[in-house]
Amino acid sequence: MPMATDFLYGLLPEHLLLTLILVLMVLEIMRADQGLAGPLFLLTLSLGCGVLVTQLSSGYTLTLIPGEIVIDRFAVLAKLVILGCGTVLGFFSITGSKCFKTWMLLACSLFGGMVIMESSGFISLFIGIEMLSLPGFALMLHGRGASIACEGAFKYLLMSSVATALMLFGISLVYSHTGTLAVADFVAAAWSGGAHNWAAGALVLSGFFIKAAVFPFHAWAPDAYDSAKLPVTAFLASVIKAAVVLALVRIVGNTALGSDAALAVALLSVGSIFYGNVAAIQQSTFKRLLAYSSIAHAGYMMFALTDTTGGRVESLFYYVAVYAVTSIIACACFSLLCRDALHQGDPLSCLDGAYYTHPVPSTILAVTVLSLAGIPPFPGFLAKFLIFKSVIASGYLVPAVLAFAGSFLGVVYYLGIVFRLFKPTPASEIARAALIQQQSQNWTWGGVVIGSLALAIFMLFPDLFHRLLAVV
Amino acid sequence: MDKYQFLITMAGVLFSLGLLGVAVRRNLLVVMMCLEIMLNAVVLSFVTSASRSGTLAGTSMTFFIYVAASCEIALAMAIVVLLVKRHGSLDLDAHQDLKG
Amino acid sequence: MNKLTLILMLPLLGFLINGLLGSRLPKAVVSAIACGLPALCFVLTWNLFSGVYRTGAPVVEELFTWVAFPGFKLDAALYFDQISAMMCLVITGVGTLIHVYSVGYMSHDESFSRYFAYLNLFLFFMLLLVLGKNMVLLFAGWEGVGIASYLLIGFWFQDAEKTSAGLKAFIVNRVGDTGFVLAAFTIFYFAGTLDFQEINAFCANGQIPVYVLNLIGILLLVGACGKSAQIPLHVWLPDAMAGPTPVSALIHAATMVTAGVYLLSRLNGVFLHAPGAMTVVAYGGALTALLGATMGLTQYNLKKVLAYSTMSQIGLMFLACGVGAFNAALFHLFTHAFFKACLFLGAGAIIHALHGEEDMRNMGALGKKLPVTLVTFLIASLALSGVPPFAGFFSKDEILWSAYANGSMVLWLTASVSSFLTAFYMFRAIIMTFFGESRVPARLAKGIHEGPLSMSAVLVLLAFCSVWAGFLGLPGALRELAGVTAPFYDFLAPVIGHAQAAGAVDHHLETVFMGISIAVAFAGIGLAWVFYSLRQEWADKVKKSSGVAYDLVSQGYFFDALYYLVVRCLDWVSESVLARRVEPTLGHGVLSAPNDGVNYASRLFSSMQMGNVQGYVFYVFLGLALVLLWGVLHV
Amino acid sequence: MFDGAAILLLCLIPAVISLLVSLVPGKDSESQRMISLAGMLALAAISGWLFLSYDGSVNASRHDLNIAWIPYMGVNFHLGLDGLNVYLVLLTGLLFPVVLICAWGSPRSREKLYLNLLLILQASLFGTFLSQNLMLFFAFWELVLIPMFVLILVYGGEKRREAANTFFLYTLVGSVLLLAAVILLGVESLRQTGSWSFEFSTLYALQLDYGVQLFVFLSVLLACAIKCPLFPFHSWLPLAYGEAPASGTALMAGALSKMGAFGLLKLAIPLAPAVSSDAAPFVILLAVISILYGAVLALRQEDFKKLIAYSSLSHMGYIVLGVFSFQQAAVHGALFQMLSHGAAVVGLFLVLSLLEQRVGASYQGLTALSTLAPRLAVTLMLFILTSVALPLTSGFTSEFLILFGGFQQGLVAWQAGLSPLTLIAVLLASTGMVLGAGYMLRFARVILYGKTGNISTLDDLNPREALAFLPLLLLILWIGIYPAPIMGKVQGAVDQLNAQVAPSSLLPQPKITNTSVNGGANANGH
Repeated sequence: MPMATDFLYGLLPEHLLLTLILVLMVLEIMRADQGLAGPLFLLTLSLGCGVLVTQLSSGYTLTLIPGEIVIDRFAVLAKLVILGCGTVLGFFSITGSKCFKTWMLLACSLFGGMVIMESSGFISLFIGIEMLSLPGFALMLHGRGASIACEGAFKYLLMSSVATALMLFGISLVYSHTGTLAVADFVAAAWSGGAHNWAAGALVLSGFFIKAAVFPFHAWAPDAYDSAKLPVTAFLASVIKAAVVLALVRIVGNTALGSDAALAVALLSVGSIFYGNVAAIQQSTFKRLLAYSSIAHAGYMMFALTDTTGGRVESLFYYVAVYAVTSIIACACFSLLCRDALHQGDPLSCLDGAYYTHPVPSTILAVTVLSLAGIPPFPGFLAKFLIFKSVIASGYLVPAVLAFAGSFLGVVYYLGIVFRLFKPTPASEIARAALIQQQSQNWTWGGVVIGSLALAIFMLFPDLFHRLLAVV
Repeated sequence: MDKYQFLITMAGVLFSLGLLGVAVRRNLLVVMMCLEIMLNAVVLSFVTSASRSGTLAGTSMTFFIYVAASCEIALAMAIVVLLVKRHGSLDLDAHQDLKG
Repeated sequence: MNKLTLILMLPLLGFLINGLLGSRLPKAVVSAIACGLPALCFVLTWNLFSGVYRTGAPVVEELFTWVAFPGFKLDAALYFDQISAMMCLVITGVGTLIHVYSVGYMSHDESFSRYFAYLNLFLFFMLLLVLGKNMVLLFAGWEGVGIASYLLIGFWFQDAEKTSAGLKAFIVNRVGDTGFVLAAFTIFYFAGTLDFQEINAFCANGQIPVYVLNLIGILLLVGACGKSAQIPLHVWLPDAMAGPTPVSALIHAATMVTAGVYLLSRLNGVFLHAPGAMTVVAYGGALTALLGATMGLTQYNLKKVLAYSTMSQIGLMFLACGVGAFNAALFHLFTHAFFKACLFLGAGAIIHALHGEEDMRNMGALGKKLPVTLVTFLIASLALSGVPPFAGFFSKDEILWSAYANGSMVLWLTASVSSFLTAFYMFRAIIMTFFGESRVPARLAKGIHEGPLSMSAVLVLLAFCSVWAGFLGLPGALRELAGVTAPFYDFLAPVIGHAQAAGAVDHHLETVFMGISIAVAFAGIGLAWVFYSLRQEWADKVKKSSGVAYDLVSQGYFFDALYYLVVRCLDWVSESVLARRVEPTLGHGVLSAPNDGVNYASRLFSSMQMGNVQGYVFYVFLGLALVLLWGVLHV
Repeated sequence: MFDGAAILLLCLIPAVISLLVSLVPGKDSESQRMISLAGMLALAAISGWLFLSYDGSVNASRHDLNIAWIPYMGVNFHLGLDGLNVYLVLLTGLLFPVVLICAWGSPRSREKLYLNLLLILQASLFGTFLSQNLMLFFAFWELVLIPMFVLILVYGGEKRREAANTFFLYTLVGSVLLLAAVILLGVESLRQTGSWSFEFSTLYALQLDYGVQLFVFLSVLLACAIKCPLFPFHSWLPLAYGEAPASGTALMAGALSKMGAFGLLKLAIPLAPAVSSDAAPFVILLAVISILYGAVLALRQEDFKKLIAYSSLSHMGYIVLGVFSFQQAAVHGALFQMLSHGAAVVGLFLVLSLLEQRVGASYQGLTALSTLAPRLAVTLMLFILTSVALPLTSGFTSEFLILFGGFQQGLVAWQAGLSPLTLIAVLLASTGMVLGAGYMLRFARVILYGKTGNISTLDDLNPREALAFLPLLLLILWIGIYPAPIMGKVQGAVDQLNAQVAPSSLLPQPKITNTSVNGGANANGH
């Protein structure tokens, strides 16, 4: 029976976030200097990360609320990933948003993400997911007035509500059989065959597919990504995506799907990869391109569901972490390269010839997009490799080859970005672009540096998560 | 068929109706209502299953669902207001600026 | 330092010195190096030769292993037996003389040192060719002389004509070389070795089926044809006259073009067991002899006349090889080297005197102005025409005789006709050049004089050689008559299986044939005298009357046109088919077409994003329906 | 670990140097060049030392670096020197300083980027050739594309965007299947040994059934045929070679193209021996088609760069022909051809680049080089003669051995009643000798000879450039004149290769040959 101290220590990161939110509220009421918010946020998150690292290193595991909240290695590690992404994102967001509310919403969302990771029952999972996504809509709207943003937010909200409904209905179907809301029982039942269970599994999965933007459940993503500000887009692409996928992992774990279910998922993934990558080729704005590429990446991640060799969790962990960090860095570098375009829909054209004025961020951006494209030896490639080795080992050679073909198509538009970076530009253009450094960028730089370090670690130790999850 | 199955089926029908409504109705508010219908269908099936299996989990789930739903609607209404401010219309077809 | 290696290395040294820093050295030093080293070679060769002459044992020098892997080992080894000895003597001897001559001839040329560098390079490769112990080494020399001749033909590279002539020579030779290489491959497959001695020995023990030997023989013949300008690969030789005249003397008369004969006699072991190939060689040679002679008839360019005569003479040598009289072939090679070199150098002297004029229609009556040239040229021509007691007579007569004795009447007839024609066009040339009234244009007329001493001396020496050389190999009949031996044949006997037929020792018959050939020679000379000195109008009459035949001959039987056609075809394929059709199609097929397809699909896909959120929900609806349907179907 | 020190240096030096170069202030391009040149010379020295000190009798060396990367997947950072890559390491080490020196005089903005790209390229090439782990090999294989892509994109001609795009995407297509094959092999090792492994040593030992072999072979063949390139997969070549900057073209033709041939030797044959031996005649046919196709196309090329590009297509065909003859001589020849063609084609392209530096784009119309710049002309002529395969140059040694071996193999196959395809192919290939002489000497005639055209003055080869060409020429002559000791270095690898190929293809030599080979050996004794 867990003690109060366990509730204190086990959920310490959550408590920290909660206090952060309260403090921010108080500060706002006191009309304190808005500048405080960001650093405070970063401080808290880094503290939370520290706590999680200690828990991880000490191998701390505990069942807090039987059937609902359990703190196992997965939970700790996943929370670390979420908080880590949050930190990097925080660095990136500071220059953009000088307002307490933003940080509160961000903190709430992260809180929800963490709750998901430690939930072993559907009640907490459901609460977590809602807490994760609702602040998201608010973030998209915040400070934009009656702009295009509210259309994107509305579409996103509608779709994700539908997703929630589908998910809940699926859960209720299983619940009507088993009479329990424990995740483990759901998995045991849902893959056990029978039309009823199939329907339940399908409903839950499609709920997740909507939230993770898998073709054909993807349609909200481009509009939502496009209409939000760049930091928010980064938030959607990194934290939300990571949390949703990890939630799915939390549910299905390493248990193998039935072969027909797996095949269906494989087909959806291939479709997603092709759709995302092909559609992205036409895009002219960075955020839309990111959206379509995120659709494709959702496809790669879902491919892991076909895995029958039990390597799913670690490979997805690696993929999610790499993808989230990479896309944050990509957005940050983009904002560094064309800040003036921040409010004009971020056309890709503002990257033209950027290398010649800002070589370092351009190089980093080039590396990140090549990593997203899955060019060796960058972590993006290793992530794909870790997923597809188990896909092929599970006997899905043909879908894998199709997926590779699709990812080849993806290279086309990622390469387009590199093209723009090196595009020869007239001297006057370059001079104009060189002036764009009025506002200080140090925080963003910090985010880029930390993120790049993380990527370097991922690249040097691709078996990181394997090790961390393996330790008992 | 016993009442439980009937109620579950009923929930299914309600749910499908709600989804259909979300897909076809033009008016923003009506779409929101259809969304609520879907969630209510879910709640119905939860309560039914709970009373059949005699467990509390389903029942407690409904409360959380209502909380979440209300938050959602609160947000949604705010957005609807903004949308109306933007294009002065409740018709969904008016809000198609994002595409491609 | 081993002597053979030294012989090989000295010219290379000369090439390196003159090639690398010749431009900085004074001409005297350059010419000293260029002539001195070959001379030294000649001395060394003579020294070795005397050794071989006494003992009869070949000299072998292993340099190093060229290539080795399990089951295969190829040494870079030099081999100096009787044949190589003879060849080396000719190469270094005549080579040295021609170097000396060149000093005078090229004295006014600005790239003096480059010329001698190339010449020494040629000597190096030529010696490698005749000293190589195996086919690969020979091939190295074989290709090397090819490139040297390429460089020397195109020596005056500002002139597009000359460079293209060099190009032509190399390409045509390459065709032959391919044949040679394939022959070598086939030989190795069956004999498992590329060493000449082993090959000859191996073919003797008859483990190889005859048809294979014939095939090998033919392939070798192709190689020899390329190098020795035999039909149908002869087309490069006339053009090769574009090079400086001493080059024509050395490469395209005395040494390189005879490499084919060397090859055949070197591998006589193969040919003696390949009757089919032998016949082809014999008739091919006869044909070349005849056609070459006829083509010589109509030329007005002095050097080209000589070129065609070289062709036909080598044809005779091939004929001899074909009938198994390798030693006769080599003997003719030996004598031919002297008088043909003498002729070319004489021609060189004339051209030198006329500041580069080569057309005989612009000559005439030069005899008085160039007495030495006249005399030496006359001697050499007599030798070539086969007039006793000059060298050419003995060697050629031997060939004619064995053509009849071990060959057939046809061969003998062809050979005789060709030697008749030879006599005719040689004296046509002499008369047009040295006698009659002068047709020299005024701009060239003044100051026509003999070249410097270095040139005249060489002419005299060569003329002298072309007188006495013949006595080294008197025909059997005369030997018996005079009771002397033929040192040349005796020297070569151990290495050449002379397939002398039984009836071949009929000396009376041989004497008769000898008489006939002498008569033929004089007839040719006489006819030339009539046509070009006494009754010149007859010549024109004949020319007019023989319309088509004349064109055929003067156009070299349209071989050039044929090859030109082939080349044009290749170019057409390259340009109009591959470059204009295939490449763009391939390029479009794999590059543009997919690109367009992807772009189209991309537009299509992003248009699916129609902007209406209910459409999005509808997608979800569809997707869900599909998934559930899938479930219904599979579960 | 210490044994790997030299190899570790090969990877570290480029990284360190590029770091240093990046630290030097941007304007000071001279010292940036000096630094990177020093680094490249050091690399050249190391690779030369590795080459000379390598003992070929056993197909492995003490130079072996093995660091775990993804241990549980059997993916290691494993680099090692062996008979297959010892030539190519030398080539890679040799070419870069030469290229850099020849690019010295060329006016260039953004020197830093240029030097960094060269260094990255060299490092990744070393990695590709040295890697003893399939995943690592694949990673480097792809990594090579990136610096070359940027090199073309930034420094190329006016159609550089198209060229870079084509080069990158086209060569990447090959990898789509290759990656699948790589993973499939890992899966096979999991299935057979119970643990993931991508170590070549492990994969070579696997017993792959025919279907898997077929998949692996086809995917590797596709990837390599594009890299080499072979006939119909060469469409990217004229564009890329034509548009890339001179140094880029030289490296593409000299080093990158060898990756294709190397891939065939390293992956296709050892991993799919049965299929390789069955498919050999058809691959050889492809090779011969590219030999003739490239040669005939080169006959009428006015653009010098494209001419050499097509000639390179033709020469790469010889390499593949040799590799798939499975005959000692031919494989030796193919390995030599890698070096020989590498040196020769780089020389040709660099001479062209020097001309371009001197007279700009109008060098295409240049004539009478022998009059204008004799030393330059002589250098060019030597490289031309090498690619004409003149005896005493490396070109002859390699092409002779290739045709020799191919012919023997073809005859054996034909006599054994198998398909005469190989024999016919080799006979066709031998006509390449004539065509090769044709286009190369035509090229020589156009550029070297004739009367001086509109360009009347040209500065001749300066000592620095002459020094740069020297090692290439020395290599060419060494292989041409005294190849035996060099062959010794790869003997082990060649034996292993022949052992790996299924016995069906290693037909017994006819008895005659064996006996008389011994005879030959004895005869060499006296």
